Amino acid sequence: MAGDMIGRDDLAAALLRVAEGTGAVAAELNAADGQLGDGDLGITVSKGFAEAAHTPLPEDIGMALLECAKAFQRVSSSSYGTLVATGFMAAAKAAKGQLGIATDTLPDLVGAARDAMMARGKGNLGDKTVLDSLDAVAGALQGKQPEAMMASALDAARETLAEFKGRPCKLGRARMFAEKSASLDDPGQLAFLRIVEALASRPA
Amino acid sequence: MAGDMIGRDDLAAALLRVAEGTGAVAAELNAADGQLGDGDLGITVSKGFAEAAHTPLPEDIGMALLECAKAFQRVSSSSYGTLVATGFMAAAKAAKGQLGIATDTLPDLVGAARDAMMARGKGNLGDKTVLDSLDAVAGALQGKQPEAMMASALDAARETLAEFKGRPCKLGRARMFAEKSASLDDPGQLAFLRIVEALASRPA
Amino acid sequence: MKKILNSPASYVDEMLEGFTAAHPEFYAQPERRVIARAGGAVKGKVGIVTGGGSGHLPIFTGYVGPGFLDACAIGDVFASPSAEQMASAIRQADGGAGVLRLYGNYGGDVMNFDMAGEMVEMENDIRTTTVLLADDVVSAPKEEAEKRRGVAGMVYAFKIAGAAAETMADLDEVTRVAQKAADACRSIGMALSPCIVPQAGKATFEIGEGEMEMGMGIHGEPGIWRDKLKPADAITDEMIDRIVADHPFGKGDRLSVLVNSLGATPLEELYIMYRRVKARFADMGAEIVMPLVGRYATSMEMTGATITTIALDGELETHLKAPAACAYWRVV
Amino acid sequence: MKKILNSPASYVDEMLEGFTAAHPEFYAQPERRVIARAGGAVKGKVGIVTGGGSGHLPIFTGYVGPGFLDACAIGDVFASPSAEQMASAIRQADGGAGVLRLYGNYGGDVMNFDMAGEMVEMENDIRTTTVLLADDVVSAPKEEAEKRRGVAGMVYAFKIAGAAAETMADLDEVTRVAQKAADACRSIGMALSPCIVPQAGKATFEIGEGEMEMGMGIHGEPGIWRDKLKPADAITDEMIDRIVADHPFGKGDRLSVLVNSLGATPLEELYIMYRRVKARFADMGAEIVMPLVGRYATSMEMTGATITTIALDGELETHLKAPAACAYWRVV
Ligand SMILES: Nc1ncnc2c1ncn2[C@@H]1O[C@H](COP(=O)(O)OP(=O)(O)O)[C@@H](O)[C@H]1O
Ligand SMILES: Nc1ncnc2c1ncn2[C@@H]1O[C@H](COP(=O)(O)OP(=O)(O)O)[C@@H](O)[C@H]1O
Ligand SMILES: [Mg+2]
Ligand SMILES: [Mg+2]
Ligand SMILES: [Mg+2]
Ligand SMILES: [Mg+2]
Repeated sequence: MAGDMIGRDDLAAALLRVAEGTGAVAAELNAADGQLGDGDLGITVSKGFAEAAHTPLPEDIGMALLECAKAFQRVSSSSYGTLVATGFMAAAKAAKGQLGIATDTLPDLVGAARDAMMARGKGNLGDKTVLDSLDAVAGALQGKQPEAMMASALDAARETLAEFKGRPCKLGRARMFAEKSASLDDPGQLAFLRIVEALASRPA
Repeated sequence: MAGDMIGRDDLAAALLRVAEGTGAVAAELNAADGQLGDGDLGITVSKGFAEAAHTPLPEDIGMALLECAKAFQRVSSSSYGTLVATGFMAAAKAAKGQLGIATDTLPDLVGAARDAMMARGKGNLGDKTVLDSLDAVAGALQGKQPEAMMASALDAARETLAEFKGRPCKLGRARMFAEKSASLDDPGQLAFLRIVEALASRPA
Repeated sequence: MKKILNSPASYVDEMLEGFTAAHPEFYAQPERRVIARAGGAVKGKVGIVTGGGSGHLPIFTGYVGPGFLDACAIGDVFASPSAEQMASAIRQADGGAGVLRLYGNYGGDVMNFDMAGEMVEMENDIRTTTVLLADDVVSAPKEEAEKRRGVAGMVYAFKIAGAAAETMADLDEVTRVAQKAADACRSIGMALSPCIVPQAGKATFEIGEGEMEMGMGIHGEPGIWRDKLKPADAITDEMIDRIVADHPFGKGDRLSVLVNSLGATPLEELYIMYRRVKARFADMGAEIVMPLVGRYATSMEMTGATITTIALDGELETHLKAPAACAYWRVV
Repeated sequence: MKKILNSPASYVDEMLEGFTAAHPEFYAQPERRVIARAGGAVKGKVGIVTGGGSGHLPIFTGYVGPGFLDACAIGDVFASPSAEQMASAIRQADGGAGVLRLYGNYGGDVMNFDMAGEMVEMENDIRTTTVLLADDVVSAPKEEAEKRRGVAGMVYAFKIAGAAAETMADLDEVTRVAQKAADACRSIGMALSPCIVPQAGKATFEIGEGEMEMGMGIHGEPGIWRDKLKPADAITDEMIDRIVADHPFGKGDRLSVLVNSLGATPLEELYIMYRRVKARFADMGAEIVMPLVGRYATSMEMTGATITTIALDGELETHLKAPAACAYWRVV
């Protein structure tokens, strides 16, 4: 992050970090998903970010985010992949025509992604999905200084997991296993935390 | 056996003895058949004789034997049942119109059954089947006094089993298991021995 | 892994290659993982597409054909196709009169098909509509019926919607008939043993020797009870009881019934079940029309069966009986 | 026992009850364990009967229908019907032009069918002939080909003999065509897991996890080797190699191929095999006509597959393609 603007190269560097980080935890995420679903979440996330990281990005940050969306759509057809693609696309629309994202617009971008993903997946906040993580992060970023954002996002992603401990999943495959799902982390929320951790792994 | 004539009532009594005797060894015969085939031989033999034993027999000994053939055909469709029915039918044809079987015609009757069963099943002597037992018994009865016949038949049935120890089955399902079948008794020969033993179990 | 395959990664693509090679009179694969009618889209006819994970043959690809569907996108085993593949299937099905998306209610499929619809509307100006199958009565209570998953009811919906499209009705009309067919279906499943997803390499679930699970889904989604295996009539009775509790049948009603194997359960046992099904509906005074007994929607080698009913009125019955042909079902 | 049934003793009779109830347009059960065409024998047409043990649906009963068989006697699972039942099937099939007995070469069936033939000749004055299927190439060497057991080749023989009879040819002519079809068939099987005969209540054989057996028969008769499971292409190659070693195919030859599941093996995997089958015959320069891929001759829930080839000349191909209909196979 060059000061309070996130440019194409920042995005590319971030994608590389996340691709690396999620690659390292793919097995963990597959296992978490396997408890309640089909066990493909680690593959979905790591393949999606790897594809995005290897895609040449245009300078227009909106178009760059659109390429990320397309990359996810290409390699993944699992729910999480489609949702991430949807989120990238919403951010892309909002940022189109600019060379960088002003950090103070980040809360709105995350919020836009959250809203688009809710519309796409017909999910609600409180269903114990990745939507809750996004919502928490969007809220946590609000009014924060650029240098405090990463830490706030991390806290918010962690707290979301803690907050939903003991509550059943109400959406996706995991919905079928209400009892079992209550005792487990939602794999999508866990994946989101790992993504944020990877983002934070090297100060940008 | 009333002297040297076997009448309808002798046949009925003999059927009862064999039904009882084979009923008692049905499990043994199923197990023997199960080693090489479908494990139904005990059922086949015991059901067949039980049905014959419960069928009212006409006085004409030929027609009585025909009823035995029909009884087997009704309740059993396994190879052994069909063969026994075929044997009974051959004997029936030879004895038709008489009130009893002269014991000195017994070797020929057994031989006639053997020949009909060979024609029906397209088997040869030496294939390690019930045909070999019948052939040995037919030979052993030749020229014997009525009172010596039962013992000779028993010996012949026993010796057949001994003679084929180590030789492979060449017919029926067991043919598929040449190696394994060599180390085992042919279930049909064993069943034949059990039938003769049941016949001999009480002096007629 | 008791499966005949070369490699888990090539399972679906080699399957599709053999599939089109065996039935070139019905199927073509114009793009990877997209199956279309051998003759292509029918000009002026509403197109019908479906899609979903592999591993359910004849569902999904098998029901492409005259009187049935026009194209289909297919994913990895038990996994959604991508939105791109779905968009491509929609383009293949388009004969200029718009395209109906007719498929089962699974989250991933819905998201991808919605996205695909947005794509073709933007890029190709194709009008699309959606009808979702949500026929599994045990997957959600009646009050939340729209959350139910879609199972073998699809077979009826494909047939009936396909017949409606064949009359050259317009998109709204075909969509109406398809929705009516979907709404008339009720299904329930039970499973005895799992199947193996090639890429996972292990069973989708575990179930004890001598046990069964009532209400299990086609991907091994948990059912409503698991206990020791019951007699065929008791199993069939419970399945029918649960269906008719949701959609009663009475004197003079007409319906069709599909008794479907999940794969390994043999025809012999489906007929033992159908015998009871027929007696039960006869007791209610309802008449079964064109019963289907066989493997119409499977989960590879899973052991178990599903029962689907579809309540018929004159319109649905006419479409059900209309001529149609695919490699697995021919109505003449 | 992972089977859906009420009691082992009623398995076959309840199955037949459901079978005729589901397909009354094709099948009737005029006597216990005897299935005949719904419309009865066709006057003046040569009748064709088959028979054998239950547990192989659609074989045997399923292939009764116009263009196929006229009647069928069916025994307990994997057990021969009785001679009386066979005689009754012959009488059902008799339209006054004599009856062909067309069935698989199994000792018990042969003895009973011979006896049945004698019975109807004596009692009903029906002329009968016999053609035996003996298509399993690994069950005996070429020199003793007449000892081979009959497996899925029956499907082709039923279709072709049925078409010949439909032309109103006389008994000798229908018998000639049937024999020619039988002689043109070669089959081989492989198995991965057993099935359970209801009355036995246990698996027909044991086979280790990760193992396969090449050449196994449809009742679990031992094959030629047992080893760890090979890739689909290697399995298919060996099966084809063994078939063509017995009956070579070369440039310009025409044949049909049936890739058949023993029950549990899913269509997906049959298509993976067919893909290879097609490539292999293309390499030989031979052309596959009307390939069949599916469950045409099963052993209930056995896992495994068989491949059958039938070498075609103009006459056989014409009969193969002639219209015919039963609940499992319709040629239009
Ligand atoms: N409709 C939805 N809306 C929001 N989040 C969802 C939805 N469906 C799934 N998720 C999230 O995605 C995660 C599972 O993703 P993934 O493994 O890709 O799903 P699947 O393999 O079932 O398609 C869940 O843990 C949940 O957080
Ligand atoms: N073709 C045949 N000729 C003579 N004996 C035979 C023949 N086939 C079988 N057998 C005899 O019958 C016995 C098996 O009988 P059975 O169990 O009824 O056969 P399956 O169940 O295979 O029809 C064999 O052990 C053999 O002695
Ligand atoms: Mg998943
Ligand atoms: Mg998935
Ligand atoms: Mg036996
Ligand atoms: Mg038997």
